[in-house]
Amino acid sequence: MVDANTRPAASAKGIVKHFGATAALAGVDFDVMPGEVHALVGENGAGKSTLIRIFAGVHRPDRGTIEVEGRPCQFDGPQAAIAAGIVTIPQELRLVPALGVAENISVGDPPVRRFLGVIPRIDRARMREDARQTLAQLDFAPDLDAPAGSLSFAERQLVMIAKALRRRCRILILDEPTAALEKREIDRLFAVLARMKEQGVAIIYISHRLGEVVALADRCTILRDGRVAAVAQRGAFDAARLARAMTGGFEERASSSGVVQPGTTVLQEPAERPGAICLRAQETLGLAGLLGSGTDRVLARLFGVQPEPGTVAINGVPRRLANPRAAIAAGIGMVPAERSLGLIMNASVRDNIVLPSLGRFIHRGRFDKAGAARAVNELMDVLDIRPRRADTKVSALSGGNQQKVVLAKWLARGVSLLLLDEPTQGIDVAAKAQIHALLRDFARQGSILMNSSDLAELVLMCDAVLAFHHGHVAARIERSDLDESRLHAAIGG
Amino acid sequence: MQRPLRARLAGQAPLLTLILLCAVTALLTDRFLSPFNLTNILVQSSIMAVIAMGMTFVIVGGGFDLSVGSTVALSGCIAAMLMPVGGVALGVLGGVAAGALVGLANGFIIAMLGVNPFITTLGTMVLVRGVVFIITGGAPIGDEGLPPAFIAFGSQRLFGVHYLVWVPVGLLATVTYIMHSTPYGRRVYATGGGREAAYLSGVPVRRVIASTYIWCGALAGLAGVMLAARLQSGQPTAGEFYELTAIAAVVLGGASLHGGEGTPAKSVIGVFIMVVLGNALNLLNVDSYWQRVAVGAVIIAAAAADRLRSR
Amino acid sequence: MQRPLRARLAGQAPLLTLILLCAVTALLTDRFLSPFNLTNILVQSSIMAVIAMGMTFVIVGGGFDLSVGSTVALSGCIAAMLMPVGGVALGVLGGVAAGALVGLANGFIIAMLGVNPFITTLGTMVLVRGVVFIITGGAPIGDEGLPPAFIAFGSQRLFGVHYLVWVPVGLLATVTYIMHSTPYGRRVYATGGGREAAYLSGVPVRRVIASTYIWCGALAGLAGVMLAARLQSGQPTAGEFYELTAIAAVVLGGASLHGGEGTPAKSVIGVFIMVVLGNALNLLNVDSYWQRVAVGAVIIAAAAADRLRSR
Amino acid sequence: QGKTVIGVALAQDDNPLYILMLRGIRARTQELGWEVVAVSSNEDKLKQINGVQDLIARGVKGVLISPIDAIGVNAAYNAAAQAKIPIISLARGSSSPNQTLHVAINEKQIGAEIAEWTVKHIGGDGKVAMILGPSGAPAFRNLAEGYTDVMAKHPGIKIVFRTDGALTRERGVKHAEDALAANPDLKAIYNSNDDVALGAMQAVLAANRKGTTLVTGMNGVPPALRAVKEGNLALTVELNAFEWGRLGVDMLDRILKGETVGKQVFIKHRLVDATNVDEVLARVGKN
Ligand SMILES: Nc1ncnc2c1ncn2[C@@H]1O[C@H](COP(=O)(O)OP(=O)(O)OP(=O)(O)O)[C@@H](O)[C@H]1O
Ligand SMILES: Nc1ncnc2c1ncn2[C@@H]1O[C@H](COP(=O)(O)OP(=O)(O)OP(=O)(O)O)[C@@H](O)[C@H]1O
Ligand SMILES: [Mg+2]
Ligand SMILES: [Mg+2]
Repeated sequence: MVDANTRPAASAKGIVKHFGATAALAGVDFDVMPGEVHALVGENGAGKSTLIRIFAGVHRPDRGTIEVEGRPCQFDGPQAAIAAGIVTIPQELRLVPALGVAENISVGDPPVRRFLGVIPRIDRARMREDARQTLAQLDFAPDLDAPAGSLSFAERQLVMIAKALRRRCRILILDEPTAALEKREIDRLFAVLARMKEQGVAIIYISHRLGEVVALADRCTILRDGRVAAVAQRGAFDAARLARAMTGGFEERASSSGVVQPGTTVLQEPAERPGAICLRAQETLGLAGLLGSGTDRVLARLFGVQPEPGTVAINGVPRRLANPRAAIAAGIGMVPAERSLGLIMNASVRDNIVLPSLGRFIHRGRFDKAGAARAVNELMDVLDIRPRRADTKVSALSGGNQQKVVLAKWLARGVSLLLLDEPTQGIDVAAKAQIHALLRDFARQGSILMNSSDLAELVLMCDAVLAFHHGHVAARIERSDLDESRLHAAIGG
Repeated sequence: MQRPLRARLAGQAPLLTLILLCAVTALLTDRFLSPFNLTNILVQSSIMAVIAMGMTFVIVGGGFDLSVGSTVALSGCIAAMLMPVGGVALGVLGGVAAGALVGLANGFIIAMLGVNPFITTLGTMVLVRGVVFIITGGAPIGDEGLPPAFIAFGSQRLFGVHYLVWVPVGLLATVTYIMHSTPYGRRVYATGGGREAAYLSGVPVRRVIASTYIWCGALAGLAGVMLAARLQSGQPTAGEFYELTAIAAVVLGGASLHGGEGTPAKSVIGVFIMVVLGNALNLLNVDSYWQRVAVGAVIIAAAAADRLRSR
Repeated sequence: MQRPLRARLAGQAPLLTLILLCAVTALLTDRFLSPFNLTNILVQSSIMAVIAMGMTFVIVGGGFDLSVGSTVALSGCIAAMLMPVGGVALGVLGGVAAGALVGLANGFIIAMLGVNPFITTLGTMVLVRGVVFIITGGAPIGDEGLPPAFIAFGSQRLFGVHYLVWVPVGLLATVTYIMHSTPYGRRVYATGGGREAAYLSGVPVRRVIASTYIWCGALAGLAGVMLAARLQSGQPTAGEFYELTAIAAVVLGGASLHGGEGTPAKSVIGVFIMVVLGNALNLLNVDSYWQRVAVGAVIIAAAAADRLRSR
Repeated sequence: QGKTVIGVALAQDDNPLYILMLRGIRARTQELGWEVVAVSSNEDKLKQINGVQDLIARGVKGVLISPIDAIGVNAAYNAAAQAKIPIISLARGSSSPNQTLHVAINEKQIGAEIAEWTVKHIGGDGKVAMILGPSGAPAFRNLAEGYTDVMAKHPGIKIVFRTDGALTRERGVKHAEDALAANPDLKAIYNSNDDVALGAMQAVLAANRKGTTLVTGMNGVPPALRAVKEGNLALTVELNAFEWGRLGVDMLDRILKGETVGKQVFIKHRLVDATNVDEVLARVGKN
């Protein structure tokens, strides 16, 4: 437990950080003790990442000071922060795609031997051994030479965690490390964190999964609009209270729960195919499975990204989903797990929203700018995309708003079937609830196939869930039988 | 609210550079603003402006085209070879078609086979130059004289402005419309801005990429025909280094070589920067060796100034 | 386990291309494998190989350098100017230092000011060429005779192999070691392959990027000194189009222009492809116009073959 | 003010021939008290036209031009005519009716003379290589044509190697090496200018074929003359570009004074080999 007399491992005093006119942080005090897990929560854009980027040496504060073990520090880059014992897992997955897994884990400080005491040489054997050992803590054993770019999103997240764990540090910062992870991996991570905590490492933990925060944190700081809204000790907060404190009062209503009428069959894969998917009108079907169970491949094949020979019946019409274009033409839309695949980051909200339906805004042979603008504005209102300016670059939007833009793309297109991959990862509770509501609205007319590592989300949203195990459908659990523990057992976690 | 304003101002760095360049030159020599010299600058810019507009398509789409210089020579020679037998119209058509064909080949190899644009267009640059030498035997075409109407097109004026200048003026309006206001144009931006994301939004990215090279080839072809009119002959050695000048102009205009950014109008501003700079150095009688130093320095300075916008 | 094997085979596309090229030429003319001609090819490749190794640093680091051709001329002329007064050692040192200085300027502007590498090095390419002409007056340096030791270095042999060839041989071993086995070298790969990721991992990316240009400049400087030895004079017009050849060689060797991929050895294979191709066409007395067609076609074909590896 | 300003637009600014020519022009204008504005084009026709227009915009009284092409830069001549100023072609000529005067060199004749000299010195038969100038440049085409026309008349002589390219020493070395690799019994290498020839000469020396493979050049620049003196280069052709530049200015002076001159004046050339190199060297040393 935290001894009140010990010095903070790291602290920030009166931090102010502006980006142009935006005040990301407006005077934040924050500290973390050795052997403490200090959670940092807040809505998207509250300033969490900005604060930890200041600890990590990425940003310099406009005002205020950082202290590490009582000594004031001025970091002029990530290097300096790392040297001071601060290691960060940044929110964006940053690996070098062309380099191997082992090498990625030791980028920055590879193990070195010296010839004759001078000529440095990378010690590859040790590099691989280090990587193997750290990954083993997370029970993950990938091909150490495989390029990082060939790993899935969740696997890359594990590599990022391993990369941070390998460095011996006094302060470990994790910015949404579990966004795409399954419960099994999360449990392993927590076990590792518990061990580090015992060794006296100070841990700053950012997450939008408030359940995790309650389970893990010794202390929790809630940021709102760049200010500390509240600080609470373990036991003084639960998920609902945190959510209220972050947003200033709101509660997610449970699913409409009314028994859904099984509509007509919208999508039917050939029945002889093992694991064939069948989706009906107004149905929300979930896909659940552990890392590598093949749920993401289902979406990839139905959207034509990894096309398969043979046809799929869409509303009774056989179609070959040979590429995304064919899938879109068949009325399918896809929300990928990685937002950079769903959005053109340097383009405006407007351009992104109209992209899949450019052909629809033709008026008398020319592109109907006014019509498109009207449609975009309408959608921005319906989805409450902020700021409400269609010419903002999406790169300047918060994650939740970015996710809404991806949804808006497909609503503008009028698709009847949405494929969702981790639709709310990294999105704050309020935005998540908004997106859930939007999806429920959509499901009144259309159908949804949804892959999520967040089992609670599946339970909340789905009419039925397919549990995947080693690429096969192990079970289909209907709404009436759906709860987290049963789902968890079904996927073999 | 402050950001967009500052961004808008900073986005005009190329224009400001051009204005600064003109102002300084005008102060140093009164000849600069003479009507003769202004016409001069317009005519000198016209051909490169056409090439740069084509290059804008390619660069916005995320590509790169080194073959435009050779294409200029090819289409000029083909136009000059066709005119005596088929008249001006056939010559112009043939020249533009030849350029489009080179673009088609580039586009096919790059978009469909997935070969790197740099190496592909370096290959076609060398190859097409060889073809030009083969079909012309290395000698200029049109020594016996091209049709007078064509020669006139290269030297006469309409409403006081050279025909050669009207071409990019008309094109600029058209090309801006296409890039800005048609679904096709938006697809080009989307493809260059994020190829994967565009693909997942149903954009036929390969076809879009291929099309940008066809545009670039066809416009280089048109530029080649214009150059033939200006040179009153098809010149097999024409167009050397045009590729670098054109790319430099587009980038000076603020386009990103990563794709997704740039406009035809700004590329034309980039062309003006290059042309005015050369003109100013000549008017000021700067030694040709020192001219190189000045051109290099100004290119870098202009690009550095443009960096301010992203700071 | 199937992937690495296929990948390894496909990764050798450049080498296979080279072998194929040699085999075909050897079948067509028995002169190709004559000792005289093989020496010939080695000597002809030596200078470009040195440049390509420098370019490998820059391209692996995610950059681009168009200024190497001008740098070659600059350092050759400076070496030739210094030798009569300070001896061979000072000349060589001066030449390499001049190259490194150009690289430093490039690196500073690109890494520290954040200007686009294409436009920056296009600028220095033009600027440095101007400087060369200014310091030489446009005339070759050293026609009155360079030190005999230097001339010998450009034409004599050691253990039956030209001195000029020993330079890239020694360099290749060193540079491969540096890029492959030192922390610095891995930082270059990391920076080119994912700049943000490298930055957040504590790699000083700006300094790394700047350093790649210094390597490139210094090695281009060394190549310039070698060329001066070979031409027995400093030639202000030397090195034109070297930049495109060097980049083409590196890319033919399988490096990606997006950075993070490529090795010095493969770049040298790329150089051999270019040199052997030119040599073969000359030996076969292919018409020089058709040579261009063949060079263009082979470059594209080799690059297309290399694409297999990523299929 | 009041100073006569004339414009110069040569084909290149990095070639010894044109550098020398510009020096001659500057020397003579200095004597006359004129000012020179020089623009460069480096074999780019459009750039040359643009350069001449810049000169006219600058208000020059006359233009000395070395047109890159006989028709390609006619627009420059037209522009001069419209501005009512004389335009004199140096070395290369133009087909434009607006060309005031052509200070000409007879390239075909020179090519033929080089060929005849070569035939005589290799004994009437054997293999010959040709390293040509930039493709398409008429001056080098004419030279080569004069050369090949003569060679065609000698059945014993075979041209076994032809390649074109930029006029640089490195190209000379490389192509001569390849030519010697393909034909170890080469008797002569024709080069379209002295820079290329000096490169080819090095390859010949390295292959130990000094005296057995004759290397010929063209232009008569000082290093080539010295190489002839040392016996490494067999032949060059002295054009005396310096005098050429002076002559151009003189003719312009006469035209500006209203004198009538013809449409063409030829300048002299002279083959330089071991027999007469001393005499030429002695004279050139004075410039
Ligand atoms: N690079 C940047 N440039 C400009 N503004 C920025 C930048 N990074 C952050 N901001 C601003 O700072 C504010 C806080 O952003 P920050 O990334 O810290 O939020 P966050 O709490 O981490 O949100 P999320 O939960 O979405 O990760 C944002 O509202 C934004 O306006
Ligand atoms: N270039 C920018 N200019 C202005 N604001 C920015 C910029 N980049 C980011 N922001 C702001 O930063 C906040 C969070 O940005 P960040 O990039 O951390 O979010 P994200 O990672 O996309 O979202 P999430 O954390 O929910 O996944 C947003 O409110 C956004 O408006
Ligand atoms: Mg964040
Ligand atoms: Mg964020």
